[in-house]
Amino acid sequence: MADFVLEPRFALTDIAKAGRYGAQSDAPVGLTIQEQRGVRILHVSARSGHGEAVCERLSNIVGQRVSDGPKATQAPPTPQALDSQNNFGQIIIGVGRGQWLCLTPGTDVPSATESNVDIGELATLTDHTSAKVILSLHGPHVRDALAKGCQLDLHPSIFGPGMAATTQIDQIVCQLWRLDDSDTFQVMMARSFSLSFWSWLTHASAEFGYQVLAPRVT
Amino acid sequence: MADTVLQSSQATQPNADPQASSRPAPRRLSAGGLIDRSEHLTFKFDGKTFQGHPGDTLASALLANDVRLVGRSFKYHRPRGILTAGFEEPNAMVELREGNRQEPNTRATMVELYDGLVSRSQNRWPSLSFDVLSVNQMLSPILAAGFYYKTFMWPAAFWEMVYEPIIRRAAGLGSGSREPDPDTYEKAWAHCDVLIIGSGPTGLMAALAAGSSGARVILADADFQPGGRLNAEADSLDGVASNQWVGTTLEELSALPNVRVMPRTTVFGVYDQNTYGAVEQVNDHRREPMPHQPRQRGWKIVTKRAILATGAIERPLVFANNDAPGVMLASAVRTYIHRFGVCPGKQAVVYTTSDDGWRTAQSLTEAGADVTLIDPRTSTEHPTHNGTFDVVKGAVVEKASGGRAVQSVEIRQADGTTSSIDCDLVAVSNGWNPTIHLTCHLGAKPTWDDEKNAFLAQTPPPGMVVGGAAAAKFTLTEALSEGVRMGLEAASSVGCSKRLNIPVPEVDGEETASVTPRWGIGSSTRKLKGKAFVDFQNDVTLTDIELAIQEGFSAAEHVKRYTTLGMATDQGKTANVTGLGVIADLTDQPMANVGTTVFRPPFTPVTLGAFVGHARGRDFGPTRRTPSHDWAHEMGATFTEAGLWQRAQFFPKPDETDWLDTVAREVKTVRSAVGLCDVSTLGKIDIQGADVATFLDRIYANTISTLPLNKVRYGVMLREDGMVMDDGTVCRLGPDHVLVTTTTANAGKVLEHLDFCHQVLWPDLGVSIVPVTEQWAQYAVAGPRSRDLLAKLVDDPAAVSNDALPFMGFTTVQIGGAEARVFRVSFCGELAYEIAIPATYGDALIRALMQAGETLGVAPYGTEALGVMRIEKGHVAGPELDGRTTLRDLGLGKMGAKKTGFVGRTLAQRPALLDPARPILVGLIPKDPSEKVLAGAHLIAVGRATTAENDEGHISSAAFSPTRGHDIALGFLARGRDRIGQDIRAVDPLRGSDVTCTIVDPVFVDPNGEKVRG
Amino acid sequence: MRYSFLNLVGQALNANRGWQPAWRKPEPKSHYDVVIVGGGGHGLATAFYLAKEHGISNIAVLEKGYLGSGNVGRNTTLIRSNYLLPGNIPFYELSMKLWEGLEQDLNYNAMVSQRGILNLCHSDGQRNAYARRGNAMRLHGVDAELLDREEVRRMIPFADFDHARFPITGGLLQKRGGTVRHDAVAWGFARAADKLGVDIIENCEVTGIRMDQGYAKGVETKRGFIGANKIGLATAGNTSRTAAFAGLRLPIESHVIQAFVSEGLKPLIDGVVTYGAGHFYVSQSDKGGLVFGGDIDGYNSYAARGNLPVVEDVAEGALALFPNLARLRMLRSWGGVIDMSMDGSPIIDKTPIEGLYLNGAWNYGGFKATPASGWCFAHLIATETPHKTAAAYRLDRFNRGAVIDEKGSGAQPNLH
Amino acid sequence: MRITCPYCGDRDVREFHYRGAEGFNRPDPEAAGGEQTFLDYVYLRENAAGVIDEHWVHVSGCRSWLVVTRDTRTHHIENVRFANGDRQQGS
Ligand SMILES: Cc1cc2nc3c(=O)[nH]c(=O)nc-3n(C[C@H](O)[C@H](O)[C@H](O)COP(=O)(O)OP(=O)(O)OC[C@H]3O[C@@H](n4cnc5c(N)ncnc54)[C@H](O)[C@@H]3O)c2cc1C
Ligand SMILES: NC(=O)c1ccc[n+]([C@@H]2O[C@H](COP(=O)([O-])OP(=O)(O)OC[C@H]3O[C@@H](n4cnc5c(N)ncnc54)[C@H](O)[C@@H]3O)[C@@H](O)[C@H]2O)c1
Ligand SMILES: Cc1cc2nc3c(=O)[nH]c(=O)nc-3n(C[C@H](O)[C@H](O)[C@H](O)COP(=O)(O)O)c2cc1C
Ligand SMILES: [Zn+2]
Repeated sequence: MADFVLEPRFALTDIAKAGRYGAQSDAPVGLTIQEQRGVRILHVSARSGHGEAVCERLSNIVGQRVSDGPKATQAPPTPQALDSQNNFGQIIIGVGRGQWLCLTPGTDVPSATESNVDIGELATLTDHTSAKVILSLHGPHVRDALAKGCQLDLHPSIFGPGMAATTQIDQIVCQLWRLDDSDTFQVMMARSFSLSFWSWLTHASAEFGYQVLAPRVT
Repeated sequence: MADTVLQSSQATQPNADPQASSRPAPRRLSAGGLIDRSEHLTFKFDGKTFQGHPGDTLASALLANDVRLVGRSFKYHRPRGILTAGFEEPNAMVELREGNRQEPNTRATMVELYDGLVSRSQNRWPSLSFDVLSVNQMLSPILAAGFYYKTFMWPAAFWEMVYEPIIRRAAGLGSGSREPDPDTYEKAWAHCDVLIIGSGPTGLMAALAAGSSGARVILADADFQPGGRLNAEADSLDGVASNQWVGTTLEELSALPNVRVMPRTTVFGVYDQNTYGAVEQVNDHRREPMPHQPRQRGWKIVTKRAILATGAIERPLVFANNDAPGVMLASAVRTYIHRFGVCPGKQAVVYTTSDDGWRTAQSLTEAGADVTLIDPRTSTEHPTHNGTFDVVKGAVVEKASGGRAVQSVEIRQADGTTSSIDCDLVAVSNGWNPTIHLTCHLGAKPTWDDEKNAFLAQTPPPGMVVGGAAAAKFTLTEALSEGVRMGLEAASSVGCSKRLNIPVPEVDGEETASVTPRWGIGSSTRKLKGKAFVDFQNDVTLTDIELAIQEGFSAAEHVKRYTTLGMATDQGKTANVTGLGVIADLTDQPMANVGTTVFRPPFTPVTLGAFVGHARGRDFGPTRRTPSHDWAHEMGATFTEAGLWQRAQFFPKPDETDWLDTVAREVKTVRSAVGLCDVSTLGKIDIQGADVATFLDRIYANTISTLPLNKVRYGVMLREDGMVMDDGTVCRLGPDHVLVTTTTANAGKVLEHLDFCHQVLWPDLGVSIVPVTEQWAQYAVAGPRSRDLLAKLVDDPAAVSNDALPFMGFTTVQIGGAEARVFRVSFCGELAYEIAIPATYGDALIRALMQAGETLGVAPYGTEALGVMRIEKGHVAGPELDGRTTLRDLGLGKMGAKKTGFVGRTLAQRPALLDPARPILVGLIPKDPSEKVLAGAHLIAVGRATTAENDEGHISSAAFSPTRGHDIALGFLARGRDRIGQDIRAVDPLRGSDVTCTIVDPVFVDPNGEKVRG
Repeated sequence: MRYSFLNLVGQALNANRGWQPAWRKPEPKSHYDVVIVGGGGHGLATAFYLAKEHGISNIAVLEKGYLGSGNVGRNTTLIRSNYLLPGNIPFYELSMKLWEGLEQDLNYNAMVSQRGILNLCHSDGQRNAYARRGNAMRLHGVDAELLDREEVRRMIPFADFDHARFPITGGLLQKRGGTVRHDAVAWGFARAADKLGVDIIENCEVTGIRMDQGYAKGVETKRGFIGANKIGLATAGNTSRTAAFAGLRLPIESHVIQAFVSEGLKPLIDGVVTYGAGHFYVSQSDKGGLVFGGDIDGYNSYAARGNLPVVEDVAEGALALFPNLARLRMLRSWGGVIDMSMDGSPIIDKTPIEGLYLNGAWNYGGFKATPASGWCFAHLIATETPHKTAAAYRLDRFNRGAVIDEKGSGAQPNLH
Repeated sequence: MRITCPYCGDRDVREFHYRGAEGFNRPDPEAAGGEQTFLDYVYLRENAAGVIDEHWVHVSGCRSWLVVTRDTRTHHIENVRFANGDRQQGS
């Protein structure tokens, strides 16, 4: 039976349908929602006493200083990502002391064990590629919509580019981060909760009018 | 304001005539105010149709139409009118809207008028003007404070049957809807540097100052029209009418991107660490909410600083019949005249102990009314006035007369002579109470200030300052300059000191704010010529307070509780301080000693919807779906909840009408062929690190360090108190790498426990604990043909042979291009496997399994069949792991018996837990196989009486076993293991069942475990 | 003057001039046979039963604030005896029986109202657990009924049966459960105890316990030292603090629990209803307000006020059960400080210190216990032996492993 | 109530779970005479009205166990630190 292939199925398949929803008006959409697929997600946990070394190794990978904190650090975007609103290069997000998630785009067949990050002796690694759903949100009302479930102060002066947080949004634990100074937020939640999250998000966005784009496969 | 005279002198009674629309409202002034006379809004009160304008409240529109009787009081059903123009209103409460939107007890003074508004008066039968229960007034000497504590005691059973139902029916004011609310609600968070509560002169200037300094400001006001008293007075600022000045200032504020003005937003509570609760009435001024918008939004505002600029509430005066419709706060009279263009009376008496009343007299005469002002004060200087009204000094009003509206007042001069003055309006003023409720929410007590004659906030919550009228700075000039000062200070305290020059506007004319408050009537209340109300809404009179004190309930809190003073929906905003003053008078104490009762959130009542937001109905909380949820749905599964997860309960076939048939079929499929069950919901925790084995040896009662590579072991963990916390499997994936599973319900709890043990108890152990539940879809493939099925799918069938993968073995395989983990474990007692695959492929895998299994007779099974099979196999689950059972109780006493050093070991050895009479897990079978055994039944020996003394245990789980063909059960029975083979009764008095059972070993199928190893 | 309808009418005709203070306001004496610390329901009931049942009347009840300022005056007034464990049922049933005759006993209408308490269940597992509990009650001679969905629907037709996230599958009903007017309990016991000679002394905070060679000799108070042969602590919520005066550490944490009342409504809910899939229970007071509550805030606190998460949680439970209540307005919320114990059950026991007796750890459920607690504590103080229905409430049960853990959540008070 | 997690920053109390003034200095229950000490550790509490150290976990955030120094009378928080000091959470 080696000759059949298991097809992936994403949590929001049949749910996140492209289109414009909520309050309809001539005004520009308040919020655009797009799922990001095909992102390889690796959890990196520094072994005892190796936190600094892991930071350094991770810094080398993305070519930017990675710190042990709630930050989103992104490798300079690749040329083909540059033209997109939601450019999505390799990203490292601090999720706890000595804990990071490494997001690598362009991996649509996740693998459980192998990794392209060579820090095994400094850190333990766990694959989360299938565990998460990533949504990218942008538009003039993105903060207003998020404020209906997210308790963080998302004012640009407080939650600026490069900031990341693990927090509860409408009772669902999420990672939220910003990469650049466009009004774009990336939010990532556990796959099993994504439907509930979607229902909350679309409800919260409806008054501003929102649009859903077809999933973006990196 | 000379041009604002009454439009119509004859007070025509409006009627239901739809043509009424063209008729001008009798008490509307021809000009002035913040209403749009060009637009007409039609509304109903008690079935009659009226008209008002945008900018009106229901109260102002009713007054404009000369409707003065608007409700009946709580206890005595007395006629009541409109006392105030704000949130402090005690009387004018209506049932607003209809059907599923019906809203009782809505303050007419806070309802923004909209077209099509429907309202009704409350607490009257059969009608507002004729109310049968007003006979209660005649019984009032009996219905005095606390009367119910003294009677209705005999006979005891009569309380629930007779007395209480009558009392209950009479109580309450309006009725709520019994249908679900069709509107939606929202919750939201906001953050700022400076939260300004109240947008009167103080708040506006504070916002301007803090905003211009660069601070992030939120300015919230309960009113739909920001401006506070500025809208209600005829003051002028910098030469502009104050209500116009508000408009200009709001424009200035809207030019500041860092300032957010939130009208219709009441800050209702202060919580720890500068969290403020607020409710925004997004759509209450519409017949129905706008599409996609909530009715109300509950805000949680987190701020660094707060400025309380909530103004002050005027105090009424106490005299006989002071509750008659037409008695109104003097400041409210001005509000109706200046803000709403309504003159509430033509022939007015102003009864005032403060200078403020004099302003009202002035406004009234300017609006065309005849005015007599009565001021009991003799010693103070009186404000100057233009001589257009009569003044009687040193006199008091003793009584008002009139049924459904005031007609006259009786006054007593200083020399004792009495006289009567005809009137249709009595404006009362007894000074002001700063609105400091919010300063007390964290527990502070206000203190009395003899000079200001007011309670002041002494220790507001951290980060809060109080200013303007809320700090008893009663003049407009003070309010404005305080606002500027506090705004600048707050901004600079958060590091924003872009100090601009914020000029304080010039106020025309001199204000004075002197008051000599008068609490009671200056003599024993028994001389009263009628009821004199302190708390209008709860019908608490002077006499009630006097009686409470006489009976020893003289502390402020006791007076409150004994008389219900201040406990109505207005929370005594116009009553409390007067009541305290009365106590001070009657007990001859200074006000400072009397103190206050406690102010609690919410500041004004808040709908439950605003606290709940989106989390209603099926959105009560988030749910979780497994990767193959849609597949299960397609298969016709019925779902059940387990720890937020939606799990397939069973998969009925079209011809199966009884779910028990479905379960029986699913069980038989597993026991005879092969079944598939989605077990993705089990908690999965990946633990790596050099000290994994040591760590898990301390966590689990059994030994984990000896677990060989690629092997799985059942494990049980205890709480520190020796009770079983959870069970699951541990799989050794590598020398320093294990995968732990937990029960679905306890996944979060176990993770927290592991983190606690690691981070708090043994931080030196090198382990990394990562939950991976979400990463893996996992399916039980169970039944004698499970291996055949697996072999059909995996790239290398040899990998799943009995030799390569024995019972409790683990391996990884390739299936359809993906890597999967295979655990040879069995919950149901058959040959079985669990396959885990990255969640993205879960759906494809289960479909492939179904397809490949077709020829093997495969069928999916749900949690019910799983539950039956685990009972058949004697595996414990939730009902057995109820937090009160030890390993010994579960029959697992051998586990960890020789081991030391794990959590829970020591306390599990306490004597009562080792008592041999403590119930222990057994199996039970009905003697008569046709009988049903019920979970929840208690176990009592045959021949013993069915009483608690003979209670020896209970049945925790029971099911019909399709395999055995009769009911089976697990239960806990005292000395149960010694009684195998004996009989016991499963007694269930609740459901009238008493079944004799045989006590058996708690494994009903394959007791030697041959199948799992096959 | 006795309270009766006749006297009420008589007084009404006399402008109510004849009513006397409900209790005296005596100055403290220098010594009493028994001093009870804490003028809440339990302290007052103890004094009353000591005087009435045991003939000891040289008693003082010392209260730091105004009488009833503690939890007796701020609880949600539920009474019930629908417990699961044998350590609890007989005690709470004794309490229920005492409630049933209380008003005649006290000559005070405390509005003991047995309109029923209905605990809803939402799954088969929960129903089985309720069946176990209901059967335990029945075996102890306590009334209990297991209702199915339709029977529940008849009682609360406007509950969400059709669109709920956790549909109602049935309920456990105790018809004798209900509510009692909280303040009236404090005032009624106070008045009755006062009549039997008990000195009730308000505004008299106890600040220390004077010890002499292992004996408790009396209490230091803000109004001076008061000697006593026996001292009973009944300081719910503050038990750890008063016990610390004698150097004791207890298996107790102080927590805050909030309660809520809505605006007054015409009758909507008759008995008490408890939601089973969240934290919410409700009854309607005779004044028309819906009185409701839920979980404790969950962290140690002596602040007698709570925070928004629990407010929201409770409101969510309310609307999940009764979707028509979204427009209902909450009028007031407040908090009380309660002793949460390590197994969620109370303590009535002697202490290691001679002459010092302990009554506490009532968690969020001691109001219903008030008469039985007073009865059993009085019995213990007077006879030196635990009353048979309170025999399980000993301090040493933790060491013995004989905990009474109705919730099964172990030694973590905030989970009970 | 809000707690400033040293990793995540200022957060509402909803994101945290409470454990209490417990879990500090767990004695060895199996040491000689350790049982009583251990019983006291599990069951007895100081329960002070005042400033106490207590354990919370940032369960909806970074999952750090924290020691929060808080006044039980006012809910004022004086200090928050990681329960495991300057160690990292990992292996
Ligand atoms: C919000 C809330 C809801 C509740 N709901 C229910 C319910 O529905 N059903 C139920 O059965 N139970 C309920 N309870 C619990 C119940 O109220 C208490 O368990 C019970 O009232 C405690 O006993 P008590 O009446 O003696 O306590 P209290 O009334 O608190 O009496 C203790 C007294 O001791 C005083 N005191 C403390 N320290 C000192 C000192 N040093 N010196 C002098 N005096 C001191 C206090 O001021 C207080 O008055 C609830 C509690 C709260 C807070
Ligand atoms: N002369 C006197 O005796 C006297 C007495 C009192 C007030 N005043 C006048 O009143 C004004 C005082 O100015 P001010 O700005 O201090 O008060 P204000 O009364 O003008 O404004 C207070 C505002 O706060 C709002 N508010 C109150 N509680 C709120 C809450 N919880 N949430 C949201 N909004 C809330 C009110 O709706 C109101 O708009 C001055 O004009 C002063 O002259 C005079
Ligand atoms: C059963 C019950 C019903 C209550 N009903 C009301 C009410 O109708 N109105 C009100 O203002 N307070 C009501 N309260 C709350 C009290 O006003 C008060 O908040 C509570 O007893 C706690 O006291 P404190 O707020 O003074 O600390 C009620 C309290 C209880 C226990
Ligand atoms: Zn954190």
